[in-house]
Amino acid sequence: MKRIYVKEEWCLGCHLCEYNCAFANSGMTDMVKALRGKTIYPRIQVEQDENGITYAVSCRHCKDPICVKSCIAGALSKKDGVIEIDHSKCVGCLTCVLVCPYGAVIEDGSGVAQKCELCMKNNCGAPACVKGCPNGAIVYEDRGEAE
Amino acid sequence: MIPLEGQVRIPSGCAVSAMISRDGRRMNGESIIKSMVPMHDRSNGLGGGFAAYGIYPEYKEFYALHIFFNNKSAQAECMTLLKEYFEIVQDEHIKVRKIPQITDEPIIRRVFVSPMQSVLRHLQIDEKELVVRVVNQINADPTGSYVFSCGKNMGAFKAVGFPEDVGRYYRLEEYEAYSWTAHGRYPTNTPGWWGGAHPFCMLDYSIVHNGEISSYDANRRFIEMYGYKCTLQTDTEVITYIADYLLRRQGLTLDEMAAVIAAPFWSTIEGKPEADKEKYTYLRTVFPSLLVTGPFSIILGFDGGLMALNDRLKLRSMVVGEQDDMVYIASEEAAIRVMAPDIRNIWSPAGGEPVIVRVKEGAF
Amino acid sequence: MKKYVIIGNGVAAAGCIEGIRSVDPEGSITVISAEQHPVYCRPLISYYLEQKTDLQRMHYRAESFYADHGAEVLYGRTATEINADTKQIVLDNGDSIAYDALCCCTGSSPFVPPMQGLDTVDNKFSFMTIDDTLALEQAVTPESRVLIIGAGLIGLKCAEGLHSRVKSITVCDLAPRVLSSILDDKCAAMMQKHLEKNGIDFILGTSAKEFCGSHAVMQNGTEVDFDVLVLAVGVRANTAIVKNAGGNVNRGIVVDDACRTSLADIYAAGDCTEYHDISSDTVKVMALMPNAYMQGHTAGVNMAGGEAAFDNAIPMNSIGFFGFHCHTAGSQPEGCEMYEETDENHIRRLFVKDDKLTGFMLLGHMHRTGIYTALIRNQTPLSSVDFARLKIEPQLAAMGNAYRDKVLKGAV
Amino acid sequence: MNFYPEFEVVRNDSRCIRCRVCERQCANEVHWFDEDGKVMLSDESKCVNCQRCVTLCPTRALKIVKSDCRLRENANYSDQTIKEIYRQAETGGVLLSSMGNPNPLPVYWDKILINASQVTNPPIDPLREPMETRVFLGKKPDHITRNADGSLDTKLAPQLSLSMPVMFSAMSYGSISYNAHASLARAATALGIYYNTGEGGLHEDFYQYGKNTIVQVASGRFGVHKDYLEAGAAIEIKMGQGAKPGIGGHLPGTKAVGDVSKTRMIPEGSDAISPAPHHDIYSIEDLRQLVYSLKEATEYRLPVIVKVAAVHNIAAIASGIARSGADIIAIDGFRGGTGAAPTRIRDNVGIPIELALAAVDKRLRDEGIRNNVSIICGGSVRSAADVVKAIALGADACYIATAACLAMGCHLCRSCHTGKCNWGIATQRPDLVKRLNPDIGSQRLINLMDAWRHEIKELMGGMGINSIEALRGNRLMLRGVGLTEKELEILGISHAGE
Repeated sequence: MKRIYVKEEWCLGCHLCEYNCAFANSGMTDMVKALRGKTIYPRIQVEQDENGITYAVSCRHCKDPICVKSCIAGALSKKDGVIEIDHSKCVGCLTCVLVCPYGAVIEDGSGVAQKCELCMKNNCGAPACVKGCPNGAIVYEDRGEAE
Repeated sequence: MIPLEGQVRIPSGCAVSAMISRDGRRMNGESIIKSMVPMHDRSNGLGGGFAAYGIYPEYKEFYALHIFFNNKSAQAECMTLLKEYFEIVQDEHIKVRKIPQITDEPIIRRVFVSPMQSVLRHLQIDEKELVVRVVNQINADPTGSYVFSCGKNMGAFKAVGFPEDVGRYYRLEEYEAYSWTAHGRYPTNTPGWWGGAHPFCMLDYSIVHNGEISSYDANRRFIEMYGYKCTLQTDTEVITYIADYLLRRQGLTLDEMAAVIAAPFWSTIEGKPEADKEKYTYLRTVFPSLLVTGPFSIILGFDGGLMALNDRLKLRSMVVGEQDDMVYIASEEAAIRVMAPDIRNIWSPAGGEPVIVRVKEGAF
Repeated sequence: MKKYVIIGNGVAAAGCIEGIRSVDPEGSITVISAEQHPVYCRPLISYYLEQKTDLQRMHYRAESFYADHGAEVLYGRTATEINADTKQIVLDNGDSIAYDALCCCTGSSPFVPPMQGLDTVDNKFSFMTIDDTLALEQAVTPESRVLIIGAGLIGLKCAEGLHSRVKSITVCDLAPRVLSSILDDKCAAMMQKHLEKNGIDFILGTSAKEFCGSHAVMQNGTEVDFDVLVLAVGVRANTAIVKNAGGNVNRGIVVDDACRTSLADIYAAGDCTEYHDISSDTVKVMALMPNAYMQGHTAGVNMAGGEAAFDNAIPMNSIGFFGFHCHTAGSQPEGCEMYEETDENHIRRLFVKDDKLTGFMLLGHMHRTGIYTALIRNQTPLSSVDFARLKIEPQLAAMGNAYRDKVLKGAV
Repeated sequence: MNFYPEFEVVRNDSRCIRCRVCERQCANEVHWFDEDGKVMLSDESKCVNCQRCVTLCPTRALKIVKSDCRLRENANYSDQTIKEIYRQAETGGVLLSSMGNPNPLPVYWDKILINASQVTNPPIDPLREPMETRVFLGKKPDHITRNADGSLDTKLAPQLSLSMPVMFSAMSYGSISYNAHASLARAATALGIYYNTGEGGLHEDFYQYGKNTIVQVASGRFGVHKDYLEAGAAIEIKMGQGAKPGIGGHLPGTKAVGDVSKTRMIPEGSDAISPAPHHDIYSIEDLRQLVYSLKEATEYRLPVIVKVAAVHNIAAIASGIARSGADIIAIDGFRGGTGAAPTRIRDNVGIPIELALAAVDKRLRDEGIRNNVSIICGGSVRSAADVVKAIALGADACYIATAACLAMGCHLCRSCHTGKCNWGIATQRPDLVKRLNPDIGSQRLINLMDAWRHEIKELMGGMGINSIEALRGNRLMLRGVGLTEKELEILGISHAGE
């Protein structure tokens, strides 16, 4: 299945992916209205290593998702390879944050968990981070499945 | 003031027709004249003409110069020039029939000449080259002389008027040729000038052409590097020079010439066998400036044959018919049916594919 | 066609069903459910009281879960006996059910130590099940004074759940600190302070000596008047049925990494078991929901003839009260070193021994803590990562290029 | 002397979401975030108007505008002229500029119009009919020869085969980045055209694109060795550059770092100074020797291009080159770009490419030697229309560089010489170089060329021409507007309406 992959050699560390993610999942149609004056809680996060190399990290939609197995509310599930979160069921216990080995599940600022759902549940059509990356450093492609 | 021919470029639409006997039988001009009648509307009365091969068997060793003179003084001047290079074998009027449709005629002469050997030696050129140079010199000089035909055992006959009238005017029924070509002209940019009518000739090459080539200036500017002077600024003129350059000067075959001026598309070349691919690639690489684009159907007459060729997109009509030893070529099938009412084998050659007809070896 | 029987209908049972079906789409599955409810999320009962969820949303799986997985549930039934020789179980109504593979997901029960006068208390409740919760909900009014015995996870979640519905809440525990099983003194103190700020009272370091109606007297002499009593002292694994069948049982049913008991074709999973904690290299009862699911799933796969192991279990807890969270995982074995970073609202304590992260306690803002958890679970040598950076913040950047490439450039 | 900044950063605070992209993306450090006031601030004096921040700002909260704070209006002493005097009075230095001459000198391309067919001759629809743009560059034989069996001897002097008559012109590795070179090399390969190394050698990673590479030999001979010469499809001797005729080049030591110095074969950090002349070419016969030396070194497999700046007697120079053994002449007009040139030279030396091209083509035809060489025209060829006009004037192909840079992201801020190109093109700073992802850069170049090829075909189809060679030198297809008799005469075209 198609997943989001990062090409760190092209990541500029501009953090636009974070803002595009936050906007795409804000449910609003205007970025200024959605993000101005607010702290953003993007589902993709730019990291920087000791050599100054930057790259964005988001849910890997792993084969054996420990977040799904650990969710005490049954809010996380895997459908057609995509790990989704049912926000109506999530009570904000953050067990998923505690178990995700990639740090890809995060608290959304209001107490519940959120994670990358490949922009399948918003109006974006395709992952906003990929669309908005100015340097092709985030791609949405099929690289096969884990063994 | 409307500019004269040669002062501006003149594109024109046209009708062409040709007939040839592969057995070398000589036929008078009746048939070819009639063939132009059904294509009357393809001309506008501003030019018609014919070329005939094999008409001067008794003078076949000599270059037959057909010349228009505006006046006597031009004629005298021109003859003086000719005498510097040639022996004048015969100098005569071309007989015409006065008809109301043809007016404003110039002085029309036929001069059989033979190059002087001393001149050839002095200039270190062959006699054909001498003829070309002298004819170009006369035609480039706007003093009122214009050589419109200069081959051996052949001649062009042309005038301002509809082709069928021009044929009657020149009494072509009195000439016998194994090969005839004819042309009716529809120029859009000229008051009509006798010299501008087709065929356009150089040595024994004659060209009748229907079309308006878009590559004109690319072709002209290239060919002029090699001593040709495109004074008339017509397609026919430049195509004639290209034919002369490729066939006589470069020594290409007719097929090879066709592969230059109506070169196969690169995509077509890609699909050919290796040897052909190499040949066609070579010809396109070496002579790119002689590719002729835009619509044309031309009939090239030469000593002993005809070649018909369409542009590679076949943007102009041209059909070919064959019956016994005869081959007919015309813009429209109607013209062929006039010449050969019972003909069965008529086809339309593909764009860029030359139709070459040769008279049997030794038949004329 | 294989016959699978599962005793219990909690999350371990759900995991077991999904585990079986990941291998065997055919065999029959029978689930013995003492409760009248389809599998629900037990820890959500406090959120129910808090009205952050409702009975419908508490379902662990979709309504069609059992149908989709071809499992038959016998609601309101309990298994009373296992006959390992004949491979049959007997139900409370006397029915026998044969099995080819059996999984015990019997869970745990509240443990109530003997306390004098407890029988004089009318309004006393456990806090384990939906039924407990609904009963408790009925009993409380805005004027209720609630006394909760036990300042562990259950007691405190109960306190949080009831907080806005009652007049006052007092929590008492024999231990000197809250959440004594997962937090050390300093962390517990910060959490306690936060709870107190939100109106929860504590009586710690002492236990109830005596009850008399709605009056309790502590060992240290403190007296408390209450309207509702919640008993949340602790839980005990339900092991009897396996023990009676001749299975090996300590504090929990003994299982191996494949979740097999000592009896052939009998598996066990969830709160009723005791198993290996790799962070401390000890065997213990870790009544944790994520582990219950993973055990159940492991058991299911193995029951159906597949191969699975749950061999990296660690204790871990994510718990929060009134918006203040705490994440803990692993253990603090003797001789471990502790790295600490702290300020007024936040504590980060990392425990390291033998070049490995063995455990952590984090209070305050929880961000990407799973990266730490994975270090414990994978027993990653800290010399192979940039631990100095990790101490500041959990990040993949510190995990080395090879790991990063593996995780970010290919499917995992 | 302090001036009010040339540009102003206009930030619409009501749109700014404080994402700080502008701050992170500005190598000139114009923007920063003020933690106290929680606002973005800027130092406009550092702004070069490269538009990087404007382009990346996700909420369009930014624009860069020309400052209207100007010295007192003076038609003779412009604001710019005066400030340049101040700067020179302060520093005593030669002024440096980048990219092409920006001054309002005539652009002849814009005064030439193209013909189309009506009635007497059909336009050709490129969507329905084949429309050919392939071009061969190189010497054509005067006479054909035949083998013993009468077949044509198809051996030719080495030719470059182009799928369309446009190539990427010389920009050295050093003046532009590794990723810019990678983009050009990959695009040229995908397109079936050529790119040019410029005088900076060929990075070892790019030898794989050799079949589509023109390797340059310039006066500094940087990076020139046998393998380099043999790696390319053609060798270009650079005698001059349109942006700076008569002077050499200078890559500052700060750019000669790492692979750049290695590829140039010079010590790290040393200035790479290309002399004004080739010190082994002081006359045309010396050029002939170099042409043949290079041919000899590469066993006559590769065509040799001689690149010259368009200067006053360009026609005579070209005639000399056409007889020097060179296969191709590249003429670079005065509006051509540069990574750095003295301002006075860039803005005042040389002649327009249109006139130079017309003069050269005519001269070579007049001398009957047009077939000896192909002509490449460069120096501000901006569009498919410019290409068509150049071909019709007589060029065999065009060189583009500024347009290629624009395709890769350049915003023509003309600050290449600072080495801080925010678009990752004219820089060697690794953090900036990575801003140009060659996957994107090469695709954008391919897109541009695809678009131009379509447009060239449309224009050709309109003229009733279905192969580019029938357009070459076809000046009848051009008409001038607003040109003097003299200009028309030099261009060899008629005025519109004639």
